[in-house]
Amino acid sequence: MSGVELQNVVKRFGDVEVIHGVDLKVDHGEFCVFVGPSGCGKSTLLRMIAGLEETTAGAIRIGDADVTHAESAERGIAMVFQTYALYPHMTVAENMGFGLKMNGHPKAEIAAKVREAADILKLEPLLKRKPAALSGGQRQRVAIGRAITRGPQVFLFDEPLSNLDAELRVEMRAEIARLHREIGATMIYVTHDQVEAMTMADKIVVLRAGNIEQVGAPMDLYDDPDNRFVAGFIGSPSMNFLAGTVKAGAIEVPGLESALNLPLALPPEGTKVEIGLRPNALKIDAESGAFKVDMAENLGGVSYAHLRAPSGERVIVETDQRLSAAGGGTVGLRFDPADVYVFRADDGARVRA
Amino acid sequence: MSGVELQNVVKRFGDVEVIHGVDLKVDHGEFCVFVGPSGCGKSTLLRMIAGLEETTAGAIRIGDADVTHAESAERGIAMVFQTYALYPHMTVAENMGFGLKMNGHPKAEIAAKVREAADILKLEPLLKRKPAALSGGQRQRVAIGRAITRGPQVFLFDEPLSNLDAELRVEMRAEIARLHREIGATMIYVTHDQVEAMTMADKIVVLRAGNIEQVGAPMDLYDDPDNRFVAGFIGSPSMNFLAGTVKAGAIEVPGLESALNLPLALPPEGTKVEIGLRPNALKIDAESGAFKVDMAENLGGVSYAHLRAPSGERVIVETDQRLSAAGGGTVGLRFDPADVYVFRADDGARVRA
Amino acid sequence: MSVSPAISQGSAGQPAPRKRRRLSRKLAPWLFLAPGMFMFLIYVLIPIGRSVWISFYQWDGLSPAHWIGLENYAELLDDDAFYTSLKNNVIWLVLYMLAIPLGLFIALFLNQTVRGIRIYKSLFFFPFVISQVVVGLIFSWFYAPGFGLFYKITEWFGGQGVAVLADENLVTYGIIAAGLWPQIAYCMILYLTGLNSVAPDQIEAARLDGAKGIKMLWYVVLPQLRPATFIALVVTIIGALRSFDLVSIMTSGGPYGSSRVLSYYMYEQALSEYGYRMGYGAAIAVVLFAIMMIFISGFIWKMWRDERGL
Amino acid sequence: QQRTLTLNTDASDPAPKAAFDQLIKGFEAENPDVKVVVNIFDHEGYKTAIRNFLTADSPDLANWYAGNRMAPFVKSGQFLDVSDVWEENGLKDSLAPALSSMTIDGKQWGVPYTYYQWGIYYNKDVYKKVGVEVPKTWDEFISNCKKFKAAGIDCLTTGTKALWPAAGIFDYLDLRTNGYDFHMKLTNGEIPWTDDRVRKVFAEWAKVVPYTTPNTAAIDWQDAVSNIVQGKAANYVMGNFAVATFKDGGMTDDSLGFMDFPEITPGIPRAEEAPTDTIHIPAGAKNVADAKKFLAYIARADVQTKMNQELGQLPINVNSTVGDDPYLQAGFKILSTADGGIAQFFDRDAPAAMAKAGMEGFQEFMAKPERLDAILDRLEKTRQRVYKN
Amino acid sequence: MFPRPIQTMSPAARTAYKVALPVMLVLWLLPLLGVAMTSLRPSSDLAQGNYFGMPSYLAFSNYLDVFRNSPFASYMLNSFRVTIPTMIGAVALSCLTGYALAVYKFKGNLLIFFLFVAGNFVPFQILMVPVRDLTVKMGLYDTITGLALFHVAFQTGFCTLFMRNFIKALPRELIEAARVEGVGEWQIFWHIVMPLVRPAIAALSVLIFTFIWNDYFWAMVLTTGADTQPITAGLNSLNGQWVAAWQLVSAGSILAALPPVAMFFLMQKHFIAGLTLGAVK
Ligand SMILES: Nc1ncnc2c1ncn2[C@@H]1O[C@H](COP(=O)(O)OP(=O)(O)OP(=O)(O)O)[C@@H](O)[C@H]1O
Ligand SMILES: Nc1ncnc2c1ncn2[C@@H]1O[C@H](COP(=O)(O)OP(=O)(O)OP(=O)(O)O)[C@@H](O)[C@H]1O
Ligand SMILES: [Mg+2]
Ligand SMILES: [Mg+2]
Repeated sequence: MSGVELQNVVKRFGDVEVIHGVDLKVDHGEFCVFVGPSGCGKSTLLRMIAGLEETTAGAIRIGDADVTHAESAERGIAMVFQTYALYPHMTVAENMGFGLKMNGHPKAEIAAKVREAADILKLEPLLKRKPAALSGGQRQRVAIGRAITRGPQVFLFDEPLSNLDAELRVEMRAEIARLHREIGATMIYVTHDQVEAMTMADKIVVLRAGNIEQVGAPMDLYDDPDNRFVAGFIGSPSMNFLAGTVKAGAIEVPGLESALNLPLALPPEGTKVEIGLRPNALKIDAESGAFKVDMAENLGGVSYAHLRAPSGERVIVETDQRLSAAGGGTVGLRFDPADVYVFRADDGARVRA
Repeated sequence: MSGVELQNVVKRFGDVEVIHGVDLKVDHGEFCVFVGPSGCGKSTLLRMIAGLEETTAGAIRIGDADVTHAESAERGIAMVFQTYALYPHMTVAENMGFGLKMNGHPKAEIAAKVREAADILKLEPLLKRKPAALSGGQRQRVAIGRAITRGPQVFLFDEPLSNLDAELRVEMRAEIARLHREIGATMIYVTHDQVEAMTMADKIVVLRAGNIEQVGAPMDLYDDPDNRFVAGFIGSPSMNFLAGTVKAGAIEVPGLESALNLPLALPPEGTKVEIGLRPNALKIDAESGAFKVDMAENLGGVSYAHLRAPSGERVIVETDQRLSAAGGGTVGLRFDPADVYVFRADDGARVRA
Repeated sequence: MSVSPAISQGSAGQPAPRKRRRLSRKLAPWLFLAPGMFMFLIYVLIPIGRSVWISFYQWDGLSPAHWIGLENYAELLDDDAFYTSLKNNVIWLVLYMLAIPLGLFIALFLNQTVRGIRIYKSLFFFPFVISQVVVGLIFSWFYAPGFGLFYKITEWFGGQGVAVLADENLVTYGIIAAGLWPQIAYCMILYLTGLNSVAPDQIEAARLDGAKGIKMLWYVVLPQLRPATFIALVVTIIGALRSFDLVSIMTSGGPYGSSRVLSYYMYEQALSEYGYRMGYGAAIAVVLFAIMMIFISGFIWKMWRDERGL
Repeated sequence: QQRTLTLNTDASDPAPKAAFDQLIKGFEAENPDVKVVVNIFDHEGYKTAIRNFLTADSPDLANWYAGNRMAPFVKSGQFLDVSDVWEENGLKDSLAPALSSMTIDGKQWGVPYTYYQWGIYYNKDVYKKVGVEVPKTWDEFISNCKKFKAAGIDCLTTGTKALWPAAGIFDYLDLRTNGYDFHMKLTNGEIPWTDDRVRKVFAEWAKVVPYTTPNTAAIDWQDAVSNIVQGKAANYVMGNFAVATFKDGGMTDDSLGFMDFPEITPGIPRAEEAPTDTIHIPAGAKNVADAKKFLAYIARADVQTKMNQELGQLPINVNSTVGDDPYLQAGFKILSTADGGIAQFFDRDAPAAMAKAGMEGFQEFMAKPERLDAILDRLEKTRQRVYKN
Repeated sequence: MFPRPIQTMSPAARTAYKVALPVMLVLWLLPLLGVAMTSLRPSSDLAQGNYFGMPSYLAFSNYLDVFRNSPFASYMLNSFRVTIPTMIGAVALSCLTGYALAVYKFKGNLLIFFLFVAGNFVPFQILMVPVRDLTVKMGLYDTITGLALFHVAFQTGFCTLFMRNFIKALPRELIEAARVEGVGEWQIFWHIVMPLVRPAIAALSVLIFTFIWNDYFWAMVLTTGADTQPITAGLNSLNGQWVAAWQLVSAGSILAALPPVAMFFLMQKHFIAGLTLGAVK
């Protein structure tokens, strides 16, 4: 009913094309997260949906309407900015009611809607304050409140939590998730943060240089990435990659004792590949091996061993044992072959069964 | 030989006392990290050691000398700032040699020292550049280089890595650790970052509102915190706390099936206490229990269940199973009684055996 | 890699042979301040006090001064010319404020990114750089009875040309118009830079909220331009109260004293050809100073608040 | 041995400068042991500068103006009494026309060396075109005005932006209406401005206001000159110095006429207006002896003759001769036959504050004659304040 | 960006804007254009009442005449002789005071700062009589030095406000880092702060240049003759001499306006930075 659909959407700034024809369907009520490295076009895409950037080509539909060239105010959307973008000279209540006031709603109605939104976000005690007198978390909450008041079909968030400190971020994350559950509107959310993406999304869209790399549920992306980029991008600490070569139907990786014999549709003999192993899929074999221990970090509950492969590649192993911090010596690695991902070295495509 | 000793050090800004008589001994060659919540006085304490803030009362000794009222320049220290504080109009080499030059050292000597420091930090290729032409990590490295050139007895760092992005932070962390190992000078390091504190420190000093809460090696603080504050501050995610009461030589906690019978010197009957349990010490007992599941976060390798105790307290459980994100239903908790920490509810002091 | 003992052991504890005695951090600020403070004291602060002092004397600059207490002020109260000047100062103060909205208007007009806009902005700013003497001459020419452009235009419209500078009812407005010209340019540049730093995210948020045009200006942009407006207000008030140059150049206070302002009247009384009533002039200056003090105090108060806020 | 004599002067314009050069050369030739050092000041700036150098760094001689203009300096003791110079050289006779304006408290305070006449300069061609005669009386003048008006010509023009040109008109109207003594008393503050005789003066003035160029308050006197030059106006009450400006504008002796201000009240001894320039010895002079010698020198008939030829003005010394310039000749004639007396000028006869207020009043009257009562009340108030002490 | 970029509007609006720009500009600068035109008009045109029509020819000689028959060159030279030393002096002094007020914490810091600020807003008139007196007593009346000294002192107030705020905006750590390194206070000022405030110095110099160049009041109060008066006061007295010679007045006005205008165009960036930073005259 009020999903968002992008059809071959293109954005050019002058001569530079930064979005290269994106197709995407976000269903009504879905929580969709855009992730990707800096500069990949997340914000641009979001701002095109918001109508803050002209769409160069393609079409954008919200609900049943083609809004490609509609004014922002007429798209039935609300946006929450990274910088909050609160009007510093208005009180919280005025901030939240501003959109309605501009659209000529009667005072009583505005007051009622503001009260309602304040109620949802527990902002009542702050309604009379100016933004300057609020903490970062409170400001972000007001920014969300402002979005709610307008009762949009679609909420857009551009890295809304990245200006908050770690603790607050966790709290606000939960708040937004709750909000989504309560009002059930479609939400599109841009973030840099692994954890936000993994925990909040119904659907993650991984962008890279203006193209979509993969779309899917968080655990699908984690468990079954389409390519090396997605595999490396999702999961923290990142997946470890080791270069190898297809030889005699198996994969030979320098440093590993034996060639890997995996039930996959391997590319032809001699093809360069990379194998991927998540840090928590690895175990240290203290007896012997080719991996130099650079150092170890004990964080209390978990420890990370920083190893270096004979080829110079770094490998991180997660363990719940305490390690000696200084490092030194060499070790081997153990893992379940089922945890190994294989990618072609040339285009990074996943080698599947 | 060149340790740092604070004796009942007090700092007042006007009428406001922000450091309330701190005693601390940092041994020669030790790596000491100050942590604590924002505004607790970490920077102030460091700046007092540096001589950038007057010491209101008490004494500061560096090596054998009382430097309480000495000029910064005469304390044999070097300081690395969060903002790098490089002189933007000088080249890297000039930045590094400036202090020596101003103190009238001969040119040849300066050049030699700069080269030496550049060598340690691999800065040779950058010596001719201006700071504006450097990346964040390089700038921080130059700032450290500038400190090294003067060959101080004590290095002071004030959140040196907090302006770097996550990846660089990891790299520079390793760099500073290596530096410490190589030149073996005393280092005092202020940070917000759990991981930095845990991985770099020989000794962590936990500050709170101008007082020292606890001093010790990282794992000692993690395993054996003196009070509720330190327990909650060290470790991520934070320790869970549940309110309880001493009853009949055991601790009764609402929501736990049975009272906890721990081999501790429990306070008198009826005393309010809090028990602490780290998220990774908890297991979910799906059969039955009093804890409502608010939601769950799956990060791929690890998952967190957010529970709510009958008393309304939040509890986080770390697990490597995938959970259903939506939450709902109630569960019980299982844990090894040896993993339970007990604190007095009134002053937060640890109840030990 | 190992590090030479030279570095690890260090010598910073006893840094290089000190050649000069280090300037102490306590004394340093006073040494840095000394020359500037001295000049400022001699030429600004002490003279202010002396002026107040002189205002209690009758003094022609030649004969010995002669104490008359508050008589100068008493005379002021009964001096038509003083009231004319005061009234004109108020008119200046009020009408000069027009520079602010007009400056804003031009700034909004010019705040675009089309080709050559930088040149346009500079040219619009031109009048501010020009000396008030030149501005005064230009406008005298503009108003000149008989052939002035303005005179011609009014003649063309109304049959009878208007000699602005000869008409006691128009002359002050005529001078203010001349003064507004550079002042508008000044306010314009302040607003142009102000507009540059208007937070784009707030504009975008407001756009999403459906604010457009005048509403956007009133509710979102103007509040953000408050610092620029404040500065514009300060410089405009000061400009209005200091309005000496134009009066002196364009009319010398005439016709028959109807375009005098306090600052000019003071000069006239104290130093002009028919003046040399130093005490009386000083008394006028003190009144002007008192009026200005209201605004200065306001400004300082705001600065003080900002400094505390830091 | 060589003595020096310092002279501060405002002779910055070319003609006065040349005059002073020649004067000093002459003096040095006669007194080879004296070296005259001249400091030349800007004409306008001099009015301010004199106050400074008199108190701070006094020269031996300084030039200034006669009448009330020198009163502040005399009263504050800045000028030396030079009555002895007058006595010894018989100047009371030879400089008789300026005696009264050089005398304060019965003593003489300096020596005059030049003056120039005021009067009415007119455009002969315009008179010819309209077909009127040069008037002898004020009534004739006014009736001429009507004819000028009919021809679209301003009868009287002036430019009062600098205020003083209006005072010239007032002075003459008063001198012709009430006579010299009355005028002097008025400028001395002895007669209230609300006096009926003063009102009479303004009544005469009111007659010519409708025929006067409008907006004079915004016009410089030089701009008004071009009205005469271009034939837009007929008459101009001015000082002789304006002749150069008229001629710059293209007028010649054939087109530029000069007449004495017409008679108003018959039978009153005729008085004229002739501002006088003077030289004084400051109280702080170091070489008073030579300074007095210099005064005696400049008072001499031959010296004044030569000097005024350079200046293009009239010598004071009755034994001097005047150049053959027709306007100077005319001026010399009317001044030497002025039996009523010679006034300096309103702003030299009246004290500064009164002069300023008066001239503003005149300017206002020309624009708004109906405000006469208010103007006179104001002037009276000023008079009471200014002459109080 | 507000108002909405014209590029996003209809082609008609865009064209209208492109036309409106030059029209507005001409209207805005009409008095100036008139004067510029007059300055090139031969005097014969003016004599014949041709004030606004096409000049019969472009009389560049007016500009020569300005120099030829008046001490115009001397006035211009005086302006430079006052302006440049004042610029240097005021900026130098305010670097020192601004540094002291920005960097050191000491009792009375704010008070002194506010004194400078307040002094800067004071109406000149209240200083006039005593300053004139003082200058006379020092024997500097009617000298370039006397005028320049006063300007230096008075502008120090404004410059201090400006410099102090600029230096205050420098990262404190730079100074602290130097202190830790054992760099002396003067050395910090000279080697660290001065190089970093160069943009401010440039901006300030341009501002002071225009302020002083355009000063009229003090030139009137403290100088009298063509030997010492700057162009503003000179122009006024020439205006007295040149009445009815509007072509000369115009040419003189244009010439007098030229140096600050040239300064403005050359140093535009600094100028605007200066105005917004210092913001006050
Ligand atoms: N107004 C603009 N003009 C020109 N190029 C732009 C503009 N805005 C963005 N770009 C370019 O478009 C690309 C995508 O930018 P965008 O801001 O969408 O990235 P992002 O994914 O949001 O990055 P980040 O995570 O850093 O916010 C970048 O290369 C950027 O340089
Ligand atoms: N110059 C000062 N004047 C007054 N109070 C100050 C000053 N500097 C610091 N404080 C106060 O002293 C306390 C300690 O500040 P400090 O900067 O040492 O905290 P911190 O632990 O470094 O915090 P953060 O982690 O945010 O850097 C704070 O309450 C702060 O407000
Ligand atoms: Mg972005
Ligand atoms: Mg800190």
